[in-house]
Amino acid sequence: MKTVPLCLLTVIAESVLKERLVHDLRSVGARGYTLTDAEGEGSRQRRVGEILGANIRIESIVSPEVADRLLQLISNEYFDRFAVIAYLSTVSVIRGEKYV
Amino acid sequence: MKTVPLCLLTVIAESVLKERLVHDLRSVGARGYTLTDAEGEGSRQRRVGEILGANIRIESIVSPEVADRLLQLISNEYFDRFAVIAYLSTVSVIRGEKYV
Amino acid sequence: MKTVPLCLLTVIAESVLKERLVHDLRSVGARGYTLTDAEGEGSRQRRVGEILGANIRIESIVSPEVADRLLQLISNEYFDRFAVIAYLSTVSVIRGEKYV
Amino acid sequence: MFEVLRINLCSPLTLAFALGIVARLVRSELALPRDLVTSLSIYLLFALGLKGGVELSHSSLNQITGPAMATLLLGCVTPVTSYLVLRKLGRFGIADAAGIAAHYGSVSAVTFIAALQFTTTVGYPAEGFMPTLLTLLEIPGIQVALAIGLIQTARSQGTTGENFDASLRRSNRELIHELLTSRSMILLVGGLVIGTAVGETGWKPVQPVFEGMFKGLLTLFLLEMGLAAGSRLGDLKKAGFFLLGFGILMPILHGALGAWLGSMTGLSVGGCTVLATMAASASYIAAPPAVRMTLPEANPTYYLTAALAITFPFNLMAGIPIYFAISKALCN
Amino acid sequence: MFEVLRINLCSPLTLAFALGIVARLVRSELALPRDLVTSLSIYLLFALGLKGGVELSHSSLNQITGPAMATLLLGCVTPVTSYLVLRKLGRFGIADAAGIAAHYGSVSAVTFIAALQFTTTVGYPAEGFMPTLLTLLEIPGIQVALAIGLIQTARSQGTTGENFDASLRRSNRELIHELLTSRSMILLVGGLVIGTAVGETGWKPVQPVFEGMFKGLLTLFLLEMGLAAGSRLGDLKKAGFFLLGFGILMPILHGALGAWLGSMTGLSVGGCTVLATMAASASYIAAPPAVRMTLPEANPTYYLTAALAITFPFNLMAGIPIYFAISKALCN
Amino acid sequence: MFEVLRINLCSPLTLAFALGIVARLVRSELALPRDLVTSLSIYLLFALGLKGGVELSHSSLNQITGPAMATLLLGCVTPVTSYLVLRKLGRFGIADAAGIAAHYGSVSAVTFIAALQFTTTVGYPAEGFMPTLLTLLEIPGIQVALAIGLIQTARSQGTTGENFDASLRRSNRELIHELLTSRSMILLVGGLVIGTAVGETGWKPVQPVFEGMFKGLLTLFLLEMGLAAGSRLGDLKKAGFFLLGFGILMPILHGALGAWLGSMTGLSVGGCTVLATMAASASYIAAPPAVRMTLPEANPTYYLTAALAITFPFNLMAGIPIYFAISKALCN
Ligand SMILES: Nc1ncnc2c1ncn2[C@@H]1O[C@H](COP(=O)(O)O)[C@@H](O)[C@H]1O
Ligand SMILES: Nc1ncnc2c1ncn2[C@@H]1O[C@H](COP(=O)(O)O)[C@@H](O)[C@H]1O
Ligand SMILES: Nc1ncnc2c1ncn2[C@@H]1O[C@H](COP(=O)(O)O)[C@@H](O)[C@H]1O
Ligand code: NA
Ligand code: NA
Ligand code: NA
Repeated sequence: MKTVPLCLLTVIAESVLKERLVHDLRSVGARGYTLTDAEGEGSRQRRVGEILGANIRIESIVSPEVADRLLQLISNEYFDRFAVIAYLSTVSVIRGEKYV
Repeated sequence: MKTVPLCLLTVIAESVLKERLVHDLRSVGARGYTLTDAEGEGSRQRRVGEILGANIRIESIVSPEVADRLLQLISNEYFDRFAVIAYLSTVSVIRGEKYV
Repeated sequence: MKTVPLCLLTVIAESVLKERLVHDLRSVGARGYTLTDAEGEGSRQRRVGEILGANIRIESIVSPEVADRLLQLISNEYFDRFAVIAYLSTVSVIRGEKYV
Repeated sequence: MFEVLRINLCSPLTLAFALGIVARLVRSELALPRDLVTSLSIYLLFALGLKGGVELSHSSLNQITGPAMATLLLGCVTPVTSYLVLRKLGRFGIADAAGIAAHYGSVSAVTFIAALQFTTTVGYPAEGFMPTLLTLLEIPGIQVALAIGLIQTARSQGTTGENFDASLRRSNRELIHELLTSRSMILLVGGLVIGTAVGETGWKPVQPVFEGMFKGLLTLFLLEMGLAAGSRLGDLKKAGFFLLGFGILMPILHGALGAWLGSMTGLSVGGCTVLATMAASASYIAAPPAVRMTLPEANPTYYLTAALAITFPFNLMAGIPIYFAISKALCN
Repeated sequence: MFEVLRINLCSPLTLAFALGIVARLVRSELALPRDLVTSLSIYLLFALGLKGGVELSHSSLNQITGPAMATLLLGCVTPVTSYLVLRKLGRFGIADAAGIAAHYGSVSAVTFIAALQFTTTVGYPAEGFMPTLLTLLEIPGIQVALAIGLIQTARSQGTTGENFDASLRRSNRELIHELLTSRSMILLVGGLVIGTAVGETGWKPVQPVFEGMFKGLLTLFLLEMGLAAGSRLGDLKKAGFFLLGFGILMPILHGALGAWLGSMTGLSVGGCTVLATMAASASYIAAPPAVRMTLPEANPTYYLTAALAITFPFNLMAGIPIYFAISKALCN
Repeated sequence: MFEVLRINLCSPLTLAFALGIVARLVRSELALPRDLVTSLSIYLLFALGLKGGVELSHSSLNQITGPAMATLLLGCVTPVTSYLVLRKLGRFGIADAAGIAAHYGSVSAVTFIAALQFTTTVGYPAEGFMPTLLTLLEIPGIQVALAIGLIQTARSQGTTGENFDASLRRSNRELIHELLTSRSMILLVGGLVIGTAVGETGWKPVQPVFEGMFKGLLTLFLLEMGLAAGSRLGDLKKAGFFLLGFGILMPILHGALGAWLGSMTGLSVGGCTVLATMAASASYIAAPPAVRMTLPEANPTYYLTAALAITFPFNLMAGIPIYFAISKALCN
């Protein structure tokens, strides 16, 4: 089938950030997102997670521009002070107009 | 290690579709799948999900042909009437023959 | 934003292997991982999972060398005797130095 | 009557439901874990079945036959009346009308339980075999409404004939299997059978859990129902005035019909009240997934909002006392 | 006194907590499912509220006013004393000091419950309206400490003036909303209101769940608390000696203050003990996420370890009897 | 005897198990949330320990020594007999035989509980210290079987000598740690210790949860066991006739041995029955993951099907009354 390439942005973050991240996604123009519960360890040690619930994993299919804005925002607002990672990959979707 | 490229098809759908999608996967030739619980929002508004449980996220590693058949099937049967998205990416696997 | 390409290794395995796989990841040099609960079916039939809990899905962003070492280790130690699959894809991250 | 309303409104059940709504209105983060909700509903259905089974062991088949017929009749009539009203008066499309009708043709177990509690509190306990009737009413209403929906859709699209018949029959077989083996049927019927088999002696040791804890856990479940209904309140506007009226008046009509059929077949005042409540209530556990799968064109906002945010609270707060008043009038 | 300590140490509650710690020390895989933990804490808070509400219906507003004032005063004083001690004596940074102070200004519901149980066991039951005081103390302490933290941070960075004021007020509004509509507030306050409304008659049928099961389920919850505290033990070293002393001495100070204010406002020995325990306890449910969001620079290791691995077990095992002794002395 | 069988078959426990199987046979979607199942098993084990501990506080060390020795002996003998029968008569491979033997050498807590309930119902309550014996039997059997498996595998592959010894010892140390700190051990032993420490006074307030709710929650757990067993029924064919016979006859043999050892060491009829049941039962909680990790070559279909779909229902329905009859004969 005819597919279009788009960006898949994945954010893994401590779960207190859930509402804020969803809000940020919307604010920079993402049209949807999918969220799963996760746990994990990173370079920073065990965190507030224990009592507050662990990590969340947010995926959003967006245009390259939106992806860039999101990465920018996340790296400015969260990277220093919160347990957050984010990465991009390329995926092929049908109905490309749904996501931009 | 020697790896082969294959398609990773990800489907995110409202959870009532679970049995049907798994059945469809098998019917077009997928040899396996992995399923996680998820929640999310998309372009269509809040859905039946609330009481029935939220979304599911199905991943299946398949050959390009099977991927194409699946996308076709999903786009014919589900896209209009159900909350479903699907996307493809390329992954490298060992033991490529396991998946085709 | 400036991003660097790295490997995203995904391992899906029966959940008894959780501690061992996390240990293996660390031992070959992964700097972090993210874990979600999953279920699934593959080429081998229904397994010990039923009572013991189902599958886990581990993701780790690593350098190509570490990815290779991990694939090697997993294919030597687990592929024959346990329900495990593993695959690689390429992702773009910011702060590349965090992961290597 | 006012005393009766007061009793009903001032019970922990109703107030827990209200608390859930309030929590949503003030946008609280309160949420019951999904597994807790599932566990509670498994517990409630199984306990209901067990208890009903133990009491069923004291009933004679004789007593039940009449009310059982009445129940099955209600299961055929209520979806049709609902469908017609929605189509003719409400101007809903085929799928939406059939989808909503499937909900009102079936029954809400929690409303049923609330009616059982209510009749006991006001001193008119219902017959012991009521849970048996619940299992009889759960399925046919959904069936009938969905069949109407499928047939009408096919007719309107001109796809009739053998092919359609076959596909209808096939999807119907699947649906019936799904409904008969659904969680609530297995737990209710299974509980009934086990309860009948073990009788009072076998019931004793499990009574602290399946009877003692019942009202308390039901209170928690109603908190969750309140949360779910509360998050549907915003959709009331989308549902429109017609659905609001439908969600209140249709239950009263069905309730009166149920009370009348109950009194005809010899049920006590309590029994009539509970049967009326069953007829009046709308399913929001069994019906939604069945409708979603079978009639995906039907808009969930309509049927979920009507069943959960209009009819359920109405029955809980005012409906049950009304059906009680009707039943009392009819039985004297 | 020793008898009292023994009673306290040999209760299933304390021992379940100890079992949790031991399980972590021997690196057991034992873990309570997260949903079970959430469910237990929902149950405990709601039951606490309901029970308190039922008893509140016997109290007069008159009796409550004094203790309520005392409680609010504690909510303003304890975060300030904590902050000052941490800054001046402990040489902590602004964010860390304010973050820890927010925990000690608020209150731990489980410690509160343990104190209620304790006073009943030793024959000095507290007043029925104590859960009302709990809801009064939960929020202001967090508020005050976070405000101090934000203001001091701004001052130290030279960002004062209108802009800062506006942003402080905005984030404060959000925070207050979040705290007022938090799970524990809704359940506690909701339970209180429902309990008061339904009174003894409405309480009866749900009593087996909300009273009968209380201590048993609390035991399970303390097992989980022990597991959580146990996995924090390794962080004690990182927290340092100062925090260890702070986590034991500050509660005694706050406890004495609470007992004194309680006795001034006419509380019984049991009531004084419980108020003292509230003042002495540190929150580990409401405070952590609020601090994490508002002062992300504060190191969670400090505040979680202090609240959970030092002050909580101290209060549970020795603190409550101490506050009881102080209260007894003050009330005679 | 028939009366005894009837009592056993008509209990809510057995029937809930049957309901689970039926639900799977009709391909129902019924499933208990995983967290509920985990929570129930945590509850059952902890309650079992607590109750046992309280009763242990009335027992003298004297009484226990003999039965404890008998239990440890059973832990060494039953895996060996199982292994030999499977290898010599069943022609199973080393790994499969050792894997299955590990299950039959250990013990099933739910079967144990069912036996306790049964003996109480028929008027021959077992000694209070039986849960202590349960903890003694849980581990050694798994150990012995896995050691046999590892040693035999090594021998058959010619890898003996120092290297192998070291690696065997290392993996054994890990395994023992894992088993000793496993969830069930911590909860059982922890419960026993707490129960003994708090005695009757401390037990009172938590009794409604840990005793009152026991049978009801056990009923729910057996529903889940039925679901799990039901989904294994399809594997019976793959397991083959030999395993079917093994899963019924081996327990009778081990049960007789257990009853005899029990009567030799002075246990009452009830105590003998319970010890026999322990010997006869096959673990399906502790053993499967240990076997999966240590002998991954063993086919899970064999050991899970045998333990869960053959031996467990056999013991539940017919085994326990048989062991009771044997015990009664031996003790007179
Ligand atoms: N290399 C990695 N691969 C996958 N996930 C990671 C990695 N590093 C960190 N994470 C995830 O990101 C979260 C925050 O990481 P950190 O900020 O390093 O503590 C962790 O809890 C992990 O879930
Ligand atoms: N842009 C997106 N990125 C990630 N997930 C999405 C996106 N859009 C939709 N989804 C997921 O797909 C589901 C159905 O979307 P929709 O059909 O638009 O309601 C949502 O609940 C989300 O979980
Ligand atoms: N083709 C596939 N695509 C996605 N996941 C798979 C696939 N094959 C196997 N899996 C996952 O890997 C697990 C083990 O597979 P197997 O070893 O084939 O039994 C399964 O339970 C699935 O979760
Ligand atoms: Na109805
Ligand atoms: Na405090
Ligand atoms: Na055994």
